Amino acid sequence: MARTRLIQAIRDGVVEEMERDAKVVVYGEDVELSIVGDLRGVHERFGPGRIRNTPICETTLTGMAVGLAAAGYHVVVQMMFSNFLYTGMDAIGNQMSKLRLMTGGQVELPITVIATFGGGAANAAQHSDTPYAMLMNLGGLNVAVPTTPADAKGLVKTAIRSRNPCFVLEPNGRGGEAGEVPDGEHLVPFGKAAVRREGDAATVVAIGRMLKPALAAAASLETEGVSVEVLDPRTLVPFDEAAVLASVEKTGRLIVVDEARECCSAASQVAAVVAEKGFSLLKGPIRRVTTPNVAIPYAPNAEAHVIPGKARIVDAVRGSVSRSEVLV
Amino acid sequence: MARTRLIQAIRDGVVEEMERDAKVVVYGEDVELSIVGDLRGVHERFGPGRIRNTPICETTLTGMAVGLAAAGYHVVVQMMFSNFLYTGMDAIGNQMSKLRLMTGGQVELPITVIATFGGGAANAAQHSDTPYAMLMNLGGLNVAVPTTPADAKGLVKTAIRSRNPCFVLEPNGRGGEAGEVPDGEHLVPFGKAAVRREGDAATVVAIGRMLKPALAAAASLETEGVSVEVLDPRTLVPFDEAAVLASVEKTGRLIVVDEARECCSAASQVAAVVAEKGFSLLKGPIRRVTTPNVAIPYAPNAEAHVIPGKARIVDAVRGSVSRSEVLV
Amino acid sequence: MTTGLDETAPGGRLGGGPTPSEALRLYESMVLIRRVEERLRDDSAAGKLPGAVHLYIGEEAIAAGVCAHLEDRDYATSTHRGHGHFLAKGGDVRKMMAEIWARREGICQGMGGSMHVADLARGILGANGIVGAGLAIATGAAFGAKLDGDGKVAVCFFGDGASNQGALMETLNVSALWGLPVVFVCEHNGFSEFTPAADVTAGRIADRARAFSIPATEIDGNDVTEVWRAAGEAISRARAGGGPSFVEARTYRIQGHFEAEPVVLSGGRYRDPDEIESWRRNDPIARFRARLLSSSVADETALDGVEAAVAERVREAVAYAEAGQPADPELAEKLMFAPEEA
Amino acid sequence: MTTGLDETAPGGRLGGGPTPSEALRLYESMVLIRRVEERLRDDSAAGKLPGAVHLYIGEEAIAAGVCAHLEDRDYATSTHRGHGHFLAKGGDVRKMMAEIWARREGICQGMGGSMHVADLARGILGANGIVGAGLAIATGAAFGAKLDGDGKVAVCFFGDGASNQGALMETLNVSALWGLPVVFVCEHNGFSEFTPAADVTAGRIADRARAFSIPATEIDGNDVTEVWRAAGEAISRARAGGGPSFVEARTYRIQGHFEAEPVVLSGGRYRDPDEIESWRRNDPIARFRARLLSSSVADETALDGVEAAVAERVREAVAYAEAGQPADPELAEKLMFAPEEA
Ligand SMILES: Cc1ncc(C[n+]2csc(CCOP(=O)(O)OP(=O)(O)O)c2C)c(N)n1
Ligand SMILES: Cc1ncc(C[n+]2csc(CCOP(=O)(O)OP(=O)(O)O)c2C)c(N)n1
Ligand SMILES: [Mg+2]
Ligand SMILES: [Mg+2]
Repeated sequence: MARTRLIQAIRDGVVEEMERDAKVVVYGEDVELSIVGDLRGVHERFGPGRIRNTPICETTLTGMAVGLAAAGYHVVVQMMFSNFLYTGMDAIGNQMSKLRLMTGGQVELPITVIATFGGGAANAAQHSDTPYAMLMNLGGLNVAVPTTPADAKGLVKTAIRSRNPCFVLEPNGRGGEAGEVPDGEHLVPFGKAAVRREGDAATVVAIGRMLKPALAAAASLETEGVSVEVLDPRTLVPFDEAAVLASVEKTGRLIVVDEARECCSAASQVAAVVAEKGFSLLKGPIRRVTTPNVAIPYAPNAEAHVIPGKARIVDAVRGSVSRSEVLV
Repeated sequence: MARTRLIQAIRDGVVEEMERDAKVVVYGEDVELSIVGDLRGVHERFGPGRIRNTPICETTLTGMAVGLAAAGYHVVVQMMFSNFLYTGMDAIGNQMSKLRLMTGGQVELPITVIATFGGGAANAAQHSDTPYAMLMNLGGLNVAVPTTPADAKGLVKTAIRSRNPCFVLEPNGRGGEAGEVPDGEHLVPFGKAAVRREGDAATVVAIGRMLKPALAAAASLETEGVSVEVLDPRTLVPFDEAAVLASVEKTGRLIVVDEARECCSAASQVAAVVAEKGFSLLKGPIRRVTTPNVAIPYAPNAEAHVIPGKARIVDAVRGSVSRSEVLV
Repeated sequence: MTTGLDETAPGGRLGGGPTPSEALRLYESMVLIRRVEERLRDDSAAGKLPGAVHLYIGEEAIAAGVCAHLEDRDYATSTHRGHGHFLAKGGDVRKMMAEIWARREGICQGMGGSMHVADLARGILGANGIVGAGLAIATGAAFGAKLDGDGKVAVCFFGDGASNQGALMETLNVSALWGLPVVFVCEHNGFSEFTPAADVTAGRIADRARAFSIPATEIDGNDVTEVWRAAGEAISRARAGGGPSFVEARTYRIQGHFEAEPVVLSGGRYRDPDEIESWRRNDPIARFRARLLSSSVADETALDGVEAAVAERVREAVAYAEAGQPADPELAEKLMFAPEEA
Repeated sequence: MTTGLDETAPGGRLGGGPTPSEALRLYESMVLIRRVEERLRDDSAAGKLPGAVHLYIGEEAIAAGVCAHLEDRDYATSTHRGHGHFLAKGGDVRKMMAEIWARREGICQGMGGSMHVADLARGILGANGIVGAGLAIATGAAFGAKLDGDGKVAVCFFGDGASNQGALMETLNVSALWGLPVVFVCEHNGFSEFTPAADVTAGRIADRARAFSIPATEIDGNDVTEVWRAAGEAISRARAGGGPSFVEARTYRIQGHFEAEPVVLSGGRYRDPDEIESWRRNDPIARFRARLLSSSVADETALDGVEAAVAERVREAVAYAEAGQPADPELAEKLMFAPEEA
């Protein structure tokens, strides 16, 4: 075990996979000096044959990944902020997520796209989006949202070994948080949620950057005698429905916390799945705690107002458990 | 009243608004001869100052709309197939939906984007997407999905008079369907669902191209003694939550039919809203009938298999109403 | 608009061009594409094909002349008008036909159709329904080829309309910077759908490449030997590590944008029938046939033999497609993700 | 890389250039940008500003020289490095400062911040956090100007890095085809973030415009009179219906990419301190001051007077910002949609 920051854990995962497999190639804007930090030192170690700076041209970055992957490489594309996925959206929406089906399964696209997402740093609307819905709705993309350094390393390694396109989204701000990472080979499978805290009065599914306030909310609710189970899905595609349903079976109550905008959010998806497959387990309404349908404002007070925090999560859980067990 | 095809109704709406307001300007690829048909004759009528063909460059088409709107025009952009929205996604995701907030409300962006969506015509994966989720999740965009010629005309006129960006998505195939359109000025407000059929045993919310099979399903269920209420939301943003909740209050059962892929679909959003705000009204699970999380295949039999049709809707309603009223 | 082509070059010169056997293969390649597409044209009109088809009739010299220099290991990206590239690059005509017929036996198991025919084993990275998408895909494949370092190349076919997508400039830049073995082949057929090139394409397309100091040449795309020569030079340069090249080949689309055009246009007109006629007279296959005969590279019997053999292959391909099974309706759900290693 | 600039041009020639009063306004404009940004630099380092700031120090001659020709009704689009464009185009310094301080009194009510300062009433369509986004926005505004037919123009400021976005080629094409009154001003400061231009920018940027037959000129962006002259010519051409122009102005970013750079880089280096030093000696404000003095357009007293007045405005702007109210935390939900007419 070593204490490592999340972005360093990603770097470590990438480096290990580059060492394991000479076909792993990395590119992106400013990856050599690694402005984000998640590839720091990779260029010194592997040189321009394995990692290189590109011009600013996201359309081509995502499109080129498809061709390079079809040519037998595992491509790691660093896209910096998730908002730049819009700029590179053509190949994501029309190629990466579809080409395997369109070719009748002839092609494999082992592509790992890394990008940071979310607000909280006064980066304003064009550098703060949480773009799950767009990716999850495409059908052919895995989406991982690590919340701890250990998971970050394990998920990025799983992504790079995958034969399919995977998005590894780094929660903005959490990149700087440290945690223990197991020594030696450490892989985290896709589609397996982690129970971050056990409880029996309500299930809180907390995605990405929302894990921290959710755990804080759970801790504070504990002092009120409300025992909250906190689940971290770790990957949104594939999604561990069984884990959520099992927890709701125990608690009867579901709160989904998602930094994405409310409309068509991952929270909406989780709620819909449970309203369909776990309806009889529910003792009351499913609550979503999300960002309202707004662009993220610059002013820190306004930003804090729209992005879910501990207080709103506490309120939602309280509202949920205070309802009568009997439905009207 | 005159019988008109849906795409002609859109054309009529555009023409009326262009006549009403000299600031309405139209552009897009092949809009002069109108390959889609929804602008047929507009070029002959108004000439190159009001409508013009552009090069193939979707990034610029959506981006230019922002500048032209900021310069005081109401821009109608024809984007042909919805899949090309991915190609033009940068300005949709980073500008259109955000610029008003970012400028503190200084800017107004009266932009109407028209595109066809959906499958059913063996157009294969890159010409068959149903892209609601991506648009709905951005927060600053209205999304209209007319299902009848009358609504098509009324909604496109409302869109063109709006001071905000609006997407008017034409259901692929339904463009050819005819229906009565009221004579004279005909506007359809945003955010008002239409009850297409009344019933009391289950509520079916059917979006866009799904209205037709939903109505067919309802007709056939009627013969089994199951009375289905069919709601057409008409706009997804804003969404008429009250209408859906009112219907579910009556029926206690909800089935949402959406041609979009399941994950983060509009169906998921509707389900989540009702699982939150209408939970106590529900007598059983909310069911979604959607396209699975796949790219749309070319072969008509495979396409028909993945896109919801009457049979799957009938099954879902039957499953819904056959459940015991008492929750386990 | 001037095309920059030398239309007065003597018709018969094969000197320095393809050898006689290469020339016959070029002829065969063009004729195969033509006969396949004539059949698709008829079957589309007869309502036998489920989806739209975009035909390459009149442009065959480009695919044939370029792909003559390619091996299976080389990559090619194609367009919505992709049958010609698929066939010229060595794709199986039966499997392509079965694909367009939406058969299980199709090269993409019926999942892709006309607009997505691909044969990865032959480096055919696919026809593509997104105009301009092939540019970045080819550039990515060329990057792979460069990293492999074994002389492979990637060719990107794209239209004059596609040349207005910013992706062109982006990929010219990247391939120039990284010295990638990619050849950009612009098939300038004068139209994007119903829009004449002059309305939507400023300047000379090849100049866009020259702005990056990429060697660029403008050629008569209906002269297969000229294509063969220009492509050969560009591809050799790429193989030898000389980086990207640009070839703008002037040609003309004889058919409509797609076979539903007359219906879709419903009387609207965007080009002069005389223009079509004049390009018919400039048919690349007829021109090449005449040249083969006049230069005595082949006689009528030999060429008729090629024609007959091709006709038989096409007949067989259609029979194969007709006799095929419908696509597996449940395949999509199985195919979206490649199975992960345990 | 050669810049194509004539660095040896005599320093003092104002002949044919700005009149003395215009020259003083240019000086004032540059000094205002500089002093504002020095203050932002210090306040950012002191942790007083909530978000990132990207400073324009050393590049002021471009914004000043170009915007001197613009009226409020003309449009300008800007970049993430947008304070200079905002101020030069006539934006209110107090409201900009308040915006960066996230105040309710900010020009965008605190919703946008440094990267999104905009003043629609003055045609400032906004700083923009998406590299290259301004290209299409400016082109759209220019289309509006053309339709209005009253001689308005749009100016698009963008960086050398942005010039690699395909949007550049797309907008060059559209503006050439439609003869739009847009002036593309490429601020070539040698870097995209930490990446030297030579690593990511093939050929000469201005050649990209020349491929569309758009008049293009490469100038010394640290010489405000040269900028003034080139921009004046381009803008007059646009006003007169002569269509788009391209100006590539060579300059240098003295500060880091953004003020957090030293932290983010954590020891990594991408440029030589000597290089920065040499460009400091090429400071556009110092150069222009010297020229004003040597040509007797202004004396020390006059220029010091300008400096003092600017310093006072900046002090006042900071005081205004400091004294401002925090942004309305609930504003976002109210602002997303413009209210519809009844
Ligand atoms: C991104 C995108 N935009 C628009 C279209 C619609 N479309 C299909 S083909 C075509 C014209 C293409 O012209 P060109 O590149 O010259 O190829 P050609 O058809 O002439 O061979 C257009 C606009 C598309 N398929 N993809
Ligand atoms: C679409 C997009 N890609 C990447 C970025 C990250 N980014 C911000 S500034 C910058 C460099 C821009 O370089 P240039 O255009 O030369 O402007 P300069 O900073 O030198 O003024 C990059 C890559 C971005 N903001 N937007
Ligand atoms: Mg063409
Ligand atoms: Mg720069």
